[in-house]
Amino acid sequence: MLRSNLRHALMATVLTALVVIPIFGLHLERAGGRTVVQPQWGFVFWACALVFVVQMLRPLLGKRLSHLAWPTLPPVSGSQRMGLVLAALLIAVSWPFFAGRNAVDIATLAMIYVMLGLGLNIVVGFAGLLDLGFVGFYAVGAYTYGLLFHWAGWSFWEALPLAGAASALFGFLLGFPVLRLRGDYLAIVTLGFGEIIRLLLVNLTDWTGGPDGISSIPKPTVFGLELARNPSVEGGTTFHQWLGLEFNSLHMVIFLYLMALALAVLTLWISNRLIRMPIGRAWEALREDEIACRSLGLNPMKIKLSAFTLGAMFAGFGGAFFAARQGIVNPESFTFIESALILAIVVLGGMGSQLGVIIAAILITVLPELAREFSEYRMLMFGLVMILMMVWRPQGLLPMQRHHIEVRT
Amino acid sequence: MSELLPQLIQQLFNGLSLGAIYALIAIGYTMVYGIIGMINFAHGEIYMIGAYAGLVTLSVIGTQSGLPVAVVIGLMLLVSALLTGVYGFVVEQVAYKPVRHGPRLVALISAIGMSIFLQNWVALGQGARDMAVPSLIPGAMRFGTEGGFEIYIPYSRVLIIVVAVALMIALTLYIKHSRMGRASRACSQDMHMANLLGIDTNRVISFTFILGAMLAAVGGVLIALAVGKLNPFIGFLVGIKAFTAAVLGGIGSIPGAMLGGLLLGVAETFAAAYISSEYKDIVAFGLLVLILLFRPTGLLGKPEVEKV
Amino acid sequence: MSTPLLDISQLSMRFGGLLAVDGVEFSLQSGEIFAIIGPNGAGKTTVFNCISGFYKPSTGRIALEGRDIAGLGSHTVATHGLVRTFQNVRLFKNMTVLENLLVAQHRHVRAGFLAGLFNTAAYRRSEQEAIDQAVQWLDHMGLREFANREAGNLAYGHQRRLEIARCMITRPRVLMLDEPAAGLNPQEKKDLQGLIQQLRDQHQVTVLLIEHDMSLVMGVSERILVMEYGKPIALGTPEAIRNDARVIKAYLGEE
Amino acid sequence: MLELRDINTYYGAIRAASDVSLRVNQGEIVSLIGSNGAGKTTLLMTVCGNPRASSGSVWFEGENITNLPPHLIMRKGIAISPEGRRVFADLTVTENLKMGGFFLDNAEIEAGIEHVFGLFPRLRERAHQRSGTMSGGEQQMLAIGRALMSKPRLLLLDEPTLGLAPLIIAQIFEIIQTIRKEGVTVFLVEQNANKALQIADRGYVLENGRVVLEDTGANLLANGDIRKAYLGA
Amino acid sequence: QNIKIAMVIPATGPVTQYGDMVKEGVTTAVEMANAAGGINGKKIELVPVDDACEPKQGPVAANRVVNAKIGYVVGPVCSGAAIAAVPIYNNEGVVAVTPSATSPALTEGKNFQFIFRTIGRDDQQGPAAAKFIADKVKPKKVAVLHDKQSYGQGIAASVRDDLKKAGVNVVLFEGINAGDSDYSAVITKLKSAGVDFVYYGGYHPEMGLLLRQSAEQGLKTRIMGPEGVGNPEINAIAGPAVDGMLLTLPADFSANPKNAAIVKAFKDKKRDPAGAFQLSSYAAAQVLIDSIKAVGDNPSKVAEHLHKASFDTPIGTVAWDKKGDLKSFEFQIYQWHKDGGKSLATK
Ligand SMILES: Nc1ncnc2c1ncn2[C@@H]1O[C@H](COP(=O)(O)OP(=O)(O)OP(=O)(O)O)[C@@H](O)[C@H]1O
Ligand SMILES: Nc1ncnc2c1ncn2[C@@H]1O[C@H](COP(=O)(O)OP(=O)(O)OP(=O)(O)O)[C@@H](O)[C@H]1O
Ligand SMILES: CC(C)C[C@H](N)C(=O)O
Ligand SMILES: [Mg+2]
Ligand SMILES: [Mg+2]
Repeated sequence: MLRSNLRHALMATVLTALVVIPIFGLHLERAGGRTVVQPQWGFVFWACALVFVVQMLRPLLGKRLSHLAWPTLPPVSGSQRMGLVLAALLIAVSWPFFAGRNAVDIATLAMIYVMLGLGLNIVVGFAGLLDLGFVGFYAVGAYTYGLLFHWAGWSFWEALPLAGAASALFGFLLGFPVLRLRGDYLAIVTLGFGEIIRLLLVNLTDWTGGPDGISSIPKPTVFGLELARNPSVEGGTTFHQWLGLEFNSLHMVIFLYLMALALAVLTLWISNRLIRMPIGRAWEALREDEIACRSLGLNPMKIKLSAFTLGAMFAGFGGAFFAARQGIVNPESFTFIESALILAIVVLGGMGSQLGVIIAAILITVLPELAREFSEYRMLMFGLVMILMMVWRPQGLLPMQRHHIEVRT
Repeated sequence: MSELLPQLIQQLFNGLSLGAIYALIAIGYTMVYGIIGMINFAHGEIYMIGAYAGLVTLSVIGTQSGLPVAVVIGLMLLVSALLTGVYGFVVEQVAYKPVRHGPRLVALISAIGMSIFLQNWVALGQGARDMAVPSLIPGAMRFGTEGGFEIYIPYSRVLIIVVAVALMIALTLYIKHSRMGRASRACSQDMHMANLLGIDTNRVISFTFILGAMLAAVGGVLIALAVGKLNPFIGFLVGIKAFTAAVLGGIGSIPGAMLGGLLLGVAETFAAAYISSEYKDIVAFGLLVLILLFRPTGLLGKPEVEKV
Repeated sequence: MSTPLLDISQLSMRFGGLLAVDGVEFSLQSGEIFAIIGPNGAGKTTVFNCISGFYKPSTGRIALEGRDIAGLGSHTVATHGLVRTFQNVRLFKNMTVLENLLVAQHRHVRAGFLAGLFNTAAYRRSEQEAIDQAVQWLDHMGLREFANREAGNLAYGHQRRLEIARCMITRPRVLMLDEPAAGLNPQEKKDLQGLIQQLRDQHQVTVLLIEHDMSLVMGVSERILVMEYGKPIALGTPEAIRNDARVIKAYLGEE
Repeated sequence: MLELRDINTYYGAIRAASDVSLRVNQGEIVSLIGSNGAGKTTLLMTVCGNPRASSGSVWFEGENITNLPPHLIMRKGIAISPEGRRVFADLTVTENLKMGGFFLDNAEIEAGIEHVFGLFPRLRERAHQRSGTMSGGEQQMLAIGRALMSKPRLLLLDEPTLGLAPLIIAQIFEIIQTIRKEGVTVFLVEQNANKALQIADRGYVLENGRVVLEDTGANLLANGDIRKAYLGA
Repeated sequence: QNIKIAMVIPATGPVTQYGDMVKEGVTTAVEMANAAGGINGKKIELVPVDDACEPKQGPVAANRVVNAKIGYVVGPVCSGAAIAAVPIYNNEGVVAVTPSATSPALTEGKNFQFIFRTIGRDDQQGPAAAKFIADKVKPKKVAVLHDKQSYGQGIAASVRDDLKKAGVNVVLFEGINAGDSDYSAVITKLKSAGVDFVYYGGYHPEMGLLLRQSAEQGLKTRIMGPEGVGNPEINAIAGPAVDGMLLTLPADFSANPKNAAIVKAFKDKKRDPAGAFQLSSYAAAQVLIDSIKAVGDNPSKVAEHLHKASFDTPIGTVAWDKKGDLKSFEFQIYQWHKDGGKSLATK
């Protein structure tokens, strides 16, 4: 027992050394025009020592850990549930008035990801279609507003429905040819489409501003009143002037947050209805067995397209809002890694689980922000956490609780 | 007008040398996919680590060591392949093995996490900035008339093609005839059944990851020598391209990966040459979409038969 | 004889070099129970696949009440009232028994998308109708007590029944069963025989059956088609088939 | 030759085998019968090491193989034709057979293939077809043939006659007897008990994961309860 | 209570070298000011903020500055990130002085009150380059490449337009992807087109690769770039192929005897006063400090003061127009050498 343990630990230590040496142990430095190696054996040693100790202790730790149960939600009745939802909403609406600007700002971002996560959840979680190009629709939404503003001076509120519609249309048109493909082929084609959309945005420089995108996009107005220090047009009235308040940029931040919250809640409500409707059942059935569905007369193409289109639409809304919040859209915001992040939210939350997706979205946006101090290690940790979460909790934070219709038996 | 042909040849060569790299990396994707049905998103990072390992080796030896260039390059390839192979092994053990029996998306997310991790791992260890790689093999073969368009075939790129082709032939033979190769074939069909035939599936999987990583390392070293610059983020784009190549050729098929890689390299180069380099990536992905629409399982992929 | 409900003529299906179905011809009268038997690999399932639209036949005509439906696409064929089960049960395993039956009624739901989104009265009524319908079938099949269980957890025999119920709830005209008795024990087989007859009698459905279990086939079917190597080699009543020398040699074996 | 002692096997929280003890002697045909979900497959796979027994032990030729990984168990002279056949769908019939004899040299493989083709002439006709496209019965023959390729001393068969035509079923039972004559011990899992008990030396009856009866094949066949429950009489 | 100034610079990503240059300049200025007693007794504290020179990160960095309640910024360094970020600085009342972002789009037509720069614009740099090419090099066929980003493409377009005006034959104008590593297709294309001069608008990593791969492919033309390629790192990437590269740079003020004290302060800390942006960064920090001294720690007043006053800095006497651009600035043409040095180009 101990022997095999030791052998295992030694093996792990050797591997650690081999892994650490080329990246940390032999540090490359510039010396004049040449590159030289500066050994840092201390680091290698500590890494090896750490791995050795952990590996030796692992059998002990392993036993402990496996006994740690994951907290599960207590069952709640329908009315309790309503109460909880209302309470959560109340808190969500009121806290920004007491919180700091930074926190509200991050929360707004989190809400955008909630919206995106719930949108992708329809496609991946409900309908089981692996979409790696979701960010493409997000981009379409963002650029729809950006371009409409830039070329036609549209306001956010005018552009928002169109952004959703444009993304949905894209989803529909792209979905049409590609949804025949299965599993991973679908994944890679959607990835391809996502990239193509981004590359077009980069290269249609005359239209889209190329890599730099479109900037100075205005924030949403409150019933036509701008939340800005000075009106953008001579003679306009701004929100604070109208209310007779001192200008405070915090107003804008809170307003944006509340809007994001409203959009996220709307998304939640719709997707929550969808999964209970016949279409939701059809998605689920299709995910389980397409052939059986066909034999029952369900048209897989139509059903998949509906999921794809709806998901895209939510991405479009999210995109338009993102453009308004950032004040700038550029292709860099819509790289594949963004798709991966949204997908990670869905999987981490527990595919199909809406509450899980919400929690995961908040975690994934807030955690890296909390780790700002460790800026260098931030992304390293982020990747690591993604792996560990998958290893420890493959079913997601809150695995989907299927919604049943029950009958008396 | 007589210059059109040499220009075409030059571009073809450019495309093939780029494609050879894609192919080397695509093989890693395809093998892993073939066996455990997962898209190893961190494979591009493995390639990047291979390039770094090569540069570290070179820097340890020193550019003025007096050793013959061939020996230096040989050492770089060898050491990098070994170290990167270890990476392949460790990555599988840490991030994929524990989730192998879960839903496939879980493995995919784990792989994406691994990809982010490795990028920043190298960024922390070796710095996020560009590293320059000295050109060890200057010079080029030259064809054509003085004064007209001369075809330049840089030796560094000749090396890419020669090594890549040699490795691919060796690999194909190996998979076909060795016992390990046959075991991988069985595993890629039905892992569980292969296990019931007495095949050690864990070993086959590790072997696959190691081999794929080694090929990627060779690609990394060769391309670093040829183009002269690397940073911790080069793996990502190349990885996506190589993956695209693998799918283009029919994922799971090794000859498909080679074909896909070369095709993608040439298509990209020609797009840059005859349309505009602004559109080369669009052409690459457009090609992918088109081919999949008409051949839903890639060029050499077996059509999916679902027997109802 | 009246015009047949389903008329198959010169049906062939080629896979590369293999002619899996070769000139199969038969017709179904409305309300008939008709069986296809034959050695493994004879092409029985392939005939089913062609009829139900999963394969596009290489040649031949499949006429439903005189209208050619060959190559229409499986979900379209199903909407014309030809519904099938599969050689290996294909239920929606993670959905409940009830939900399996609700999914099957997808086409019959009338309330619109927005009605569903806002949960209007009309929508709730249509949902309730679907549920009532499903419960009726569950009662009918003796599956009521499992209504809220996950389909994948049912005993195999019950899964087979559920699959049949799921077909029936789409109100089919032709019910096609691919080896419904495989994996059932003798008692269950007997029950199945009763069920098939009952469905035909009470619900006027025409049954097309593939089966290797001879007691079931001989007990339930009115006419039998025997296939070998893709070709029809005999067609007739159970009596005639049982005594056909060629069928005995190719399929039944001497007892 | 094979002995199971107090085996318990779980799938998560579900106990699929409870305190099962049974033995298969050298040269016997032993049938394990039981209805759907009784745990027959589970028990057979426990012998192969996947899923692993959570308590109890498995002995093969006097050696405790309970904790060996599956591939090492299968190299000890055991072969299985698993539930669902699991032929390598993209490989041809011949390639499938070659995989069955993975650890043999070429000459032995050639001989093995000839042997299998002798048993199943239908497979010879289909030698170069991709096995995924073959009919159920053909695939079943292939699965048995593949298991025989490794020259096992113990052959595990999981419902080898499921979905087969009457003629083929008869053939398969004949082949099982032929194989036994060639010196292979056979442990046969069947749901359709009639034939299985006819050819068996001994049989076990499994209900809800427990062995409820053990006797010679002939006696079980004559047993009234068994006839009622499993033979439909 | 210290007075905080944020340095918004690329600390990660491909062009961190420019971040280092700016950091050297600003740090020196602040160290000198603190050594001289700070601002009315208060110390000045530098807060580095990373924007990786990515447009996407520009607003993120800006929000961090705002959220940390910092009123003064030196930066952003790159035009792309700056263009994305400045609306926020302006709206939030943060004074931003960039020592290096040269794109005209940053300030043109924007009506900002809080944004300034201590460097010239690309519509001064481009014409300077074009004039040199047309008058001194006199090429027959010119190709203009760029990296599609606001800085690179902006300056490339400006050079192209001026070249055309001067009657030079521009046969190719094309974008390449920053971050790619293989440009052989484009180089073959240049060769095929028979160009004898190339202008590249962008940053040094791509320029380095273009030089190196051009040499390997036997493209024997001179290549010119803007100040964004002027960085010793290019020698490592391009190797000997860099020799003879042309580029526009701000004048080398380190040679000016008036700056002797400052140059010494740089050299004492082993910093390079002759680099492209060190002294403009010094100037950016200095004008902020001087203004705070003059009108107090109030960003709005500082911005007003900057618009009105003029300052004596190592890059000369500076004053701003309404847009926040320098009233005058001069770029010079340099030639780069294998050893990392540079000299004024004459032909
Ligand atoms: N992978 C699994 N995970 C969870 N439960 C399982 C799994 N496989 C089998 N079971 C359960 O274990 C029990 C025994 O199943 P097993 O497959 O061994 O039965 P069997 O006797 O072989 O039945 P059959 O005749 O259908 O093949 C069943 O209740 C089944 O639902
Ligand atoms: N998709 C396919 N591609 C190639 N060949 C196929 C395909 N589907 C079926 N076949 C071949 O067609 C023949 C008939 O197969 P089919 O499944 O129809 O037989 P069956 O009569 O249903 O047999 P069983 O009773 O075993 O189910 C077989 O030889 C099979 O290999
Ligand atoms: C640091 C500099 C190279 C920045 C460049 N002048 C720009 O405007 O982007
Ligand atoms: Mg069949
Ligand atoms: Mg079983």
